Amino acid sequence: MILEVEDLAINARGLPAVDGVNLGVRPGEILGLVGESGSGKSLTALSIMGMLPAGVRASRGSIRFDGRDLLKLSQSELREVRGKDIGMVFQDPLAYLNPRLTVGDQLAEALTVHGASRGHAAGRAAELLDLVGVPNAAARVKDYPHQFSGGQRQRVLIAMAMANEPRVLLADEPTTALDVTVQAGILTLLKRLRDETGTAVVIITHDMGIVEQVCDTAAVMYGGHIVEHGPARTLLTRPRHPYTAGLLRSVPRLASEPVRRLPVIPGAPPDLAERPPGCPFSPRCDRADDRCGERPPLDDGFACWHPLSETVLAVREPYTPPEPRASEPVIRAENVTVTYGRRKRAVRAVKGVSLTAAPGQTVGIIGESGSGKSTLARALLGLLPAAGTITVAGRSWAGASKAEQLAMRRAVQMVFQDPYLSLNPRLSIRDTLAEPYEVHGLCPAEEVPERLGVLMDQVGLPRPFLDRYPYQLSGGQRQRIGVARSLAVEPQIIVADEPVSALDVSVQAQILNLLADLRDEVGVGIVFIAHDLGLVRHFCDETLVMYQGEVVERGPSHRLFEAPEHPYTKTLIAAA
Amino acid sequence: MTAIPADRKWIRAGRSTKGLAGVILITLLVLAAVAGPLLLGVSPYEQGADALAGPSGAHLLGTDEVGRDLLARTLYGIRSDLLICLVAVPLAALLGTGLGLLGGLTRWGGEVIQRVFDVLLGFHGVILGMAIALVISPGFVAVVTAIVLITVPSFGRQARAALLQQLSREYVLAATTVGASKARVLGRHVLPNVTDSVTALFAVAMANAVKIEGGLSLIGLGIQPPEPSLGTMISAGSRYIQVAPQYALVPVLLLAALVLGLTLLSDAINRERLRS
Amino acid sequence: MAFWLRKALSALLTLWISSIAVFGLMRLTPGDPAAAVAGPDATAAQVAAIRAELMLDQPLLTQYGHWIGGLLGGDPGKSFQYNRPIIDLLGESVASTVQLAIAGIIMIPVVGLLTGLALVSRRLGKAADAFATAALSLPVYVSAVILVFLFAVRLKVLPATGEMSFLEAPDLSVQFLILPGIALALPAGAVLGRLLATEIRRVRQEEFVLTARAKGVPEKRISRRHVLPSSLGPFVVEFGIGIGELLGGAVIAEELFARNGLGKLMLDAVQNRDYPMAQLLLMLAITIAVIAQLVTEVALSRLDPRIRLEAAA
Amino acid sequence: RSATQVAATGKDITLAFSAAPDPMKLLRRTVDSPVFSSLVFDRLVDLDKKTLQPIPLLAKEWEWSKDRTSLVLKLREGVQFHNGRALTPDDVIFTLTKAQDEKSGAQVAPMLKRIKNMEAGQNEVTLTLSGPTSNLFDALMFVPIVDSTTYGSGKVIGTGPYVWGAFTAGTQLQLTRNEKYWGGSPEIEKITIKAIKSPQAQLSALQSGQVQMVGGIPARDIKTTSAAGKFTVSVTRPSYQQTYLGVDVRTKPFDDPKVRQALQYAVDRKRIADQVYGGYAEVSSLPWPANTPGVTQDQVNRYSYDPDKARQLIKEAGAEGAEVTLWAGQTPIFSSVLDIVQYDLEKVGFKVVPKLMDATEFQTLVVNAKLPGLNIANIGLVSVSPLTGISTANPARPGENTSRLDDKKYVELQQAAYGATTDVARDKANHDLSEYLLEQSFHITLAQAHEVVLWDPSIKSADTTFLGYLNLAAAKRGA
Ligand SMILES: Nc1ncnc2c1ncn2[C@@H]1O[C@H](COP(=O)(O)OP(=O)(O)OP(=O)(O)O)[C@@H](O)[C@H]1O
Ligand SMILES: Nc1ncnc2c1ncn2[C@@H]1O[C@H](COP(=O)(O)OP(=O)(O)OP(=O)(O)O)[C@@H](O)[C@H]1O
Ligand SMILES: [Mg+2]
Ligand SMILES: [Mg+2]
Repeated sequence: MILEVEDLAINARGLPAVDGVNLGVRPGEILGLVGESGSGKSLTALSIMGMLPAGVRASRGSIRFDGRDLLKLSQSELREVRGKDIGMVFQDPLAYLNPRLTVGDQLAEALTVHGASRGHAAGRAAELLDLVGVPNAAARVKDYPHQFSGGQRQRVLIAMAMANEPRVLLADEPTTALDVTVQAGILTLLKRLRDETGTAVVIITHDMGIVEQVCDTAAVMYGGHIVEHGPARTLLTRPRHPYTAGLLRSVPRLASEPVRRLPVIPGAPPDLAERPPGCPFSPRCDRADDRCGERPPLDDGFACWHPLSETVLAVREPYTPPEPRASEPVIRAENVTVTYGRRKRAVRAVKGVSLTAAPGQTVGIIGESGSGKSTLARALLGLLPAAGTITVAGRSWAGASKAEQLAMRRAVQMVFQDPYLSLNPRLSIRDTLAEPYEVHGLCPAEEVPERLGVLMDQVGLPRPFLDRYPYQLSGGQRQRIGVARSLAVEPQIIVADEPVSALDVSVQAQILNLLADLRDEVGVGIVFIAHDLGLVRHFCDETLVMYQGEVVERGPSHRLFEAPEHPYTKTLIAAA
Repeated sequence: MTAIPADRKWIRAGRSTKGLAGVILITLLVLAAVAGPLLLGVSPYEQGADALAGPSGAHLLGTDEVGRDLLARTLYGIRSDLLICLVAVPLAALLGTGLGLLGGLTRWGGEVIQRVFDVLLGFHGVILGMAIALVISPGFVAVVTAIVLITVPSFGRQARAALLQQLSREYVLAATTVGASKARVLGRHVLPNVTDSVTALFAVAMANAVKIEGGLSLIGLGIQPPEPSLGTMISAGSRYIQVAPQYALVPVLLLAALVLGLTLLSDAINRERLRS
Repeated sequence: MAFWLRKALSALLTLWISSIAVFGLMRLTPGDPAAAVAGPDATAAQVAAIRAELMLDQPLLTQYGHWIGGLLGGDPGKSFQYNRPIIDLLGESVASTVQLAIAGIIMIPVVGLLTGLALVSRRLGKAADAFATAALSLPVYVSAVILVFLFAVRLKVLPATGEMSFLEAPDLSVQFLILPGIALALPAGAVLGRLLATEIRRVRQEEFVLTARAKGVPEKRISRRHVLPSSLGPFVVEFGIGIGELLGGAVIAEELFARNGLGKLMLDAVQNRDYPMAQLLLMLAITIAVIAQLVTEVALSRLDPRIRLEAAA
Repeated sequence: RSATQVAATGKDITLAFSAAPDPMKLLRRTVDSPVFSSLVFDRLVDLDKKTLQPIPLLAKEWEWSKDRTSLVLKLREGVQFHNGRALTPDDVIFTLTKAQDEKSGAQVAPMLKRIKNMEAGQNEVTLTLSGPTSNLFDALMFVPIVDSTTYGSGKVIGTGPYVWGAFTAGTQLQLTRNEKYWGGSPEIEKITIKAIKSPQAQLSALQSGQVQMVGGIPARDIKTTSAAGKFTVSVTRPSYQQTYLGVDVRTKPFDDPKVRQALQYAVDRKRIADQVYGGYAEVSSLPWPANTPGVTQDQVNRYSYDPDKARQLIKEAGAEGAEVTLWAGQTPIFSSVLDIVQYDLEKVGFKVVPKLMDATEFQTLVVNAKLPGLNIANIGLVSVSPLTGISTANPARPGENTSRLDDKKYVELQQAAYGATTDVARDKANHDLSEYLLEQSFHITLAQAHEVVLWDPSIKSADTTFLGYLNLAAAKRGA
C-alpha cells in the first residue's frame, strides 16, 4: 500500500461528512471510489491533499503515505508532498485552469515550485503536453486554456498532475464534464500513464461504467461511509451490499436488456444532519431492521447486517416494447434549421432536422454537448425562431395568432434540464403550478386547488409541498415539480431536455419511471433528450443521433443500438 | 445557488453586525429629524441679534451668521436631506429601471438609451447638477432633478444587466411554454427578480444623493436659504470653521453618519445578495 | 478588429449627442451672456450692442453650426468673458489641472491597492474596513476643509491653497498638490480598495486556485501570480471611469484649493454664460470620460486574454 | 524648501484679489479695477477723502471760467507712458472722448457728455461745458488717462507707478515698478496679483504667508479668521458696495409711497451691518455718506428700525399681507441680506416670495428692468456725491431707472444740482436730493459697506484712493 486511509472522519461545519473511511491503493493500481453526490468522495480526496476547505477538518483517523501520516504534517511539509508525490485532477477542466496564464506557464509552474529551473521546466512543459496526447504540443504551450477543447483541457490538467511523476494520482470525476467519446480517451490516457509510470491512481466517480472500464479495485461510498469495497469485477457482478446492488440495477446499461420500469432505490440520499448511528443506508433499505439503524455493521468487504447472498441483478421484469399505438403525430418538424447570432458570428446550431412525435411514443435524441439538442427542443416549442416548418396539431408556430399559440402550447410542453434553474425562486410551488390554469383558464378558479392536489399525487409528492418554495426542495423533488407543471395543461407531447442529467443516480430512475408511467397510462408522447446512451436505449422507441446540429442516424432504438450504421454512432456506442 | 426571496434578504442584511450598525445609525438620524424639532421647540427660521454665538443655554449649538439656532437648523437639515433622498432615489430607481428594461427589450431602444446613459455619465455629477440648477432655478426641485439624472444610469445599467440575465433563465422559458403572455412573463417572473437586484443599489444611491446635495450647495446651487440642509450648512459653516467650528462640523459629522449608515447597510445587503 | 471599430463609432455617436446636449444646456440656462459681459449698472443699450457683437442675435442653428464647424476646424472660438481666443486662455489652466489629475492618478490606485490588500489581510482587515468606510462617507468638500484646517492653518506644514508651476519649481508645486491629491484620492481610493477586496475574495474561491494549491504552489505565490492578476479587472475599469471623472472632480477640488485649473475655468464660464468657453470645457470633460472608457476596455483585454482574443477574432 | 515659507521677498509682494484684472474695459469701474487701475494708471485728479476737494495728479493746476462753463487743466510736465511716449494733451482728450461714449462702459459717461468741446493747448487742455457742472471733478477723478496710441489693442499702457507685465487672463497679473514714475520710483519692485475667488482660500493663503494682501472679499469673512488680529485691516470709505432694496414703483402695493416708507422702517439696518458686513458698514437711511455736505443727521437717521410704525403705515395703505417678490443675485452676501430682509418683511406682515438666482440671470433682469416687486443689489459711486451717484447708477437715475419711477421733479432736482457750483448751492442741492429719496423711498439703502483690505503687517503705508483703489506708490515692506 503506497497510500492508506484508516478510519478517516471529516467534520464539515459540525456535521460528519465523512465517517470512518478505510481505503488503500497499491502502486500501479487503479482504485475506483464510487458514490452519489454528497457521499463524501471529494472531501476524502481533498483531505489526502491536505486541502480541505475552510470550516472542514479531518477529525479522526490517519492517512499514511509511504510511512508518513499526512494528517500530522505541517502546511509547508504538505506543500512539498502536493504535486510532487501526490497529484490531483479535478472535475471541471475549464474552471480549474487559470484563464490568464498560458498552458505552458501553468505546466512549468508545477515543476518550478518544486525546484526545477525555468529553462528545464519550459522544455518539460511541451513534453508533458505531448505525453498526454495534445497534438503539436510544442506550439500549443503558448495558448490559453479557453483555446483548448474540453477534452484537451482535461488532458492538460492531467499533464499538470503528472508533471513530477507523482506516486499517487487522485482524479476527482475526471470525465463527468466531458462527452462520452471524449471520456473514453481520458480513461485510456489514465490507464496508459499508470502503465508507463506505475503510479497508483484513485478515480472518483459516480458512474459504475467507469469502474467497469478501468478500475482494478473499487469502493462504494454512501453517506460518508464505505459501504462496500473489493476487486472491481466481483463488486460489479456480485455486490453484497443492498445499496451497491440497487445502484447497479437502477442504472440502465447498454449491455443489459431494457425493462419497462427501472427498479428504484426509494427515498433520497441522506441528509448529513439526520443520519442514523447505524448503517447510513438503512432508512432506504428494504432489508433493514431495527439493528441496522442502531449499530454500524462490521466491515469485512461490505458493511451490512443482511448482505445479499447471491446476485439479484438479473431479476428484472421482462420487457416487451408496447405496440406503437397507431396515433397521429402531434409535432411535425421538417428540415428545421436554427441560427444564433447574425452575419459573421452566426452559429447554425441545428441544420435541417426533421422529426415527428406522436402521443404514447418516445423519441430519443442523443448527441454530445453542443450538438444542438436543446436548441432543437426549444425550436419545437416555438421558443426561438427556426427556419423550416414546425407544426403542432397541424398549426405552424410561424404566423400563429396569440390564441392559436395558446392552443398549441396546450398540446406540447417541456421539462427542462436543470431543476434548479427552471423554477422561479420567488414563487411558491402552488403559484408555479397554478400558472398554467390561470393563463389557459382551464377550469374555474375554485377547482384549481383540487387540480393541483391531483398533480402532486400524479408526480408522487405530498400535497403540503404546494406551499413550499423551490429552495426547500431537493433536486429530485424539483424535477417532479417541473414534470407536474408540464402535465398541468394535459399536453399530448412532453419534450424533456435531459430531465435527469442533473440528478443523483438513484433518483434518476424515479423520474424516468414517472415519465414511463405517464406515457403508458396517460398516453403522453415524449421527446427524450439525453447524452446517456443507456437511458435512451432503455426508454425510447425511436432514436435520433445528432452531431454538430445534424441528425446523422435515426431508427428504432433496438436496431440502432445493436447495428449502428453511421461511424459517429459507432464510436459513440463503442465509447459507452 | 438557491435564491432567497428579496424580503428575507433585507431581514438577513439587518442581522449582520454591519447591517445592524447601519440600521441603527439611520434610525437614530430619522428619529432626530422627525422628533428632534418637536422636542426642541425652537424655530430654525427665527433670527436674532447675536450672530455666530457659541453654544449656550438658549442655543445649544450656538447660532448662525444671522442669529438662527444651529441645532434647530441642523435637525431640519437632516430632515430635508432625508426628504431629498426619499424623493430623488426612488424616482431615479423607477426611471432608471424603466429605461434599463426598455433598453434590454428593444434592440434600437437599447442602443439609444445606452448612448443617453453614456452622455449622462460623461457629465460629471457636479457639472450636470450645476447645469440643471441653473436651468430650473436652484432649490429643492433642481437638487432632486440633478440627483435623479445623475443616478439614473447606474440603475438603468443594473436593471438591464439583471433583465438580460433573467431572460436567459430557464424558468422564464418554462413560463412561456405553459403559455404565459410576454406581459405576464415579464411582470410575474422577470421584474420581481430584477427589482430584487435593483433595490440593492438603493442605499448606495442615497449615500451619493446626500453627497451631491452637499456638492451643489458648495457652489451655491443647493437647497436655498432660509431652508436649511446639511449641505448648505456645511458650505456656509466651513466659512466660519475657525470662529464657530460646530457650525460646519456638526452637520459634517451628521452627514458622514448618514452616508456611513447607508453605506454599511448597502454593504450588508450586497453581501446577502452574493451569498444567495 | 471590427470590435474596436464598433466601439469607436459608438463613442463618436456619444460625443455628437453630447455636443447637442451641451449646446442646448447652455442656451437653456436663463441669463444673458451679454449682460454678464456688460457687468452691473450697464444700460440696456450697451448690452444690446454686446449681444450683436457676440452673434447671440443669430438663429440657434447657425450658432451651433458655427461652433461645431469651429471645433472641427480646431478653433473653439473667442471667450465672451475675456474676449480672447479660448486657446490662449487654456494654457496655464490645462497645466494646473493636468498636475492635479496626475497627482490623483498616482495617489488613487496606490490608496486603492493598499486599502484593498489591507482589507483582505487577516491582521489589518478590521482597521482597513473602518478606514475605507469612513473615507467613502466623507465627501471631498468635507475632507478638504478638514485637511486644510489641520495641515495648513494649524500645523503649517503644507500650503493651504494655490499652486505653482511644476516647471518653475517642481519641489514646491508638488507640495501644493499633496492636499488636493489626498482629498481626491481618499474616497476614490476607498472605492477601488473595496472593489479589489471583494474581487480577491471571489477569485480565492475559484477552482483554479485549488489546482495551483494541488501543484504545491506556496500561498504567497498563489496570491501574487494567480489571485491578484485575476482580481484587477473591475479595479481597472473603475479606475478608468475614475480618470474620466477627474476633470469633473477638479471643479470641486480647484474651488476648494483655489487652483486656477480647467475646473475653475469651467465653473466661471458656466456662471458667466461664457458659452464658447463653457461648451468647449464641457465637451473636453465628456471626451476624456469617453476616451477613458475606451482605453479601459483595452487595458481590460490586456488583463484577460479571453476578451482580447475574442476581440481579435 | 517648504512652500509655506516661500513668501515674496522684501522687494516684491503678492496680492490676492477676488476678481481677476481684465484689461478689456479700462475706462469702466468694474470689480477688478481697485486692484490695478490706480497702480498702472494716473488720473487727472483725485479727491481728498475728508474735504472732498480735488488733489492735483496729472493735472497740476486748473482754472474755471467765471460762468463755470469752461475749465483749463494744466498738465504735469515730463510725464511718460510706460512705452516711453510723453503724455500729451491729446492723450487726455482722447481718453475723455472715449469715456464719453457709452460703449466704453464708463459709468461717468453721462456726466462727461456735458463736455461740449475739448481743446489741446500748450501742455494744457480746455474743456467747454454745455452748462455748469458742479461735479465735473468727480468724473475727472474717475477716468484713468490711457495711451491713445495703444488703447483698445489689448496692450495696457499708462503713466502709473507700476508697469503692466506678465498676464494670464482670469488668474494672474504681474506688475513691475516704473522707475521713471513722475512721483518717484516706488519701493516695491514687483507686485503679483493673484485671482482667488473663495474668501476662505484667500484667507488661508494670507495666513500661510503666500500672499501679503487680500481684497474684495466680504468684510464679514475677515471676522471669521481667528487670526484677524494678526493683520492690518484697512477700510476705505464706503464705495462700490452701497447695498439697496430696489422698489418697482409700478407693482402694487408699492405704487403707494406709504408702503415704500413702511419698507424703510421694516428693515433692520443695524443687523445687516453687523451680521452681513461684520460691522464694516454704515447704518444710514441715505445712499451717500453722512459727512456729505448739506445732509443733516435727521435725514441720516430718518428711518430707524421700527416694525410697529411699518405695520401701521401698511395698515393705513391697506396693504396688509400683500405678497411681494424679493429678487437677488446668488452670492453669499446677498443671500444673507435676502435672508434678513425677507425675515424683517415677514415680521411686518408681508408674504415674501424669495427669488435668489444666479448672478448672471439676475444681472439680465436688472438690465431689462424686469424685477416686479423688490430687489436687492448694490451700486457704487453714490458714495462720491449725491449728484454723481444718481447720474451714474441705473437704479436711481432720474428719467429711466430700474424702479421705473418717472418723475419730472426728480429730473429738475438733478439739473439744479448740476448748476449748484457754489458750496451753499451744493449743500442745498444735496439736502433736497436726500429729502426727495427719503420721501419717495423707491431706492432704499440697506447698508453702505466699506471696502476692506487685509494687509500683512510687514506692508507699510499702503494707501487707497478716494474710490478705494489700491495706491502703493509709497508702500514699503518691512520685516
Ligand atoms: N466546504 C464545505 N462546507 C460544508 N460542508 C461541505 C463542504 N464541502 C462539502 N460539504 C458537505 O460534505 C458532504 C460531502 O461533500 P463531497 O463534496 O465530498 O461530496 P461528493 O461525494 O464529492 O459529491 P459530488 O459527487 O457532488 O462531488 C456533502 O454533504 C457536502 O454538503
Ligand atoms: N443563446 C445562444 N447564442 C449563441 N449560440 C448558442 C446559444 N445557445 C446555444 N448556442 C450554440 O448552439 C450549439 C448547440 O447548443 P445546444 O445547447 O443546443 O447544445 P446541446 O446539445 O443542448 O448541448 P448540451 O448537451 O450541453 O445541453 C452550441 O454550439 C452552442 O454553443
Ligand atoms: Mg465531488
Ligand atoms: Mg442542452
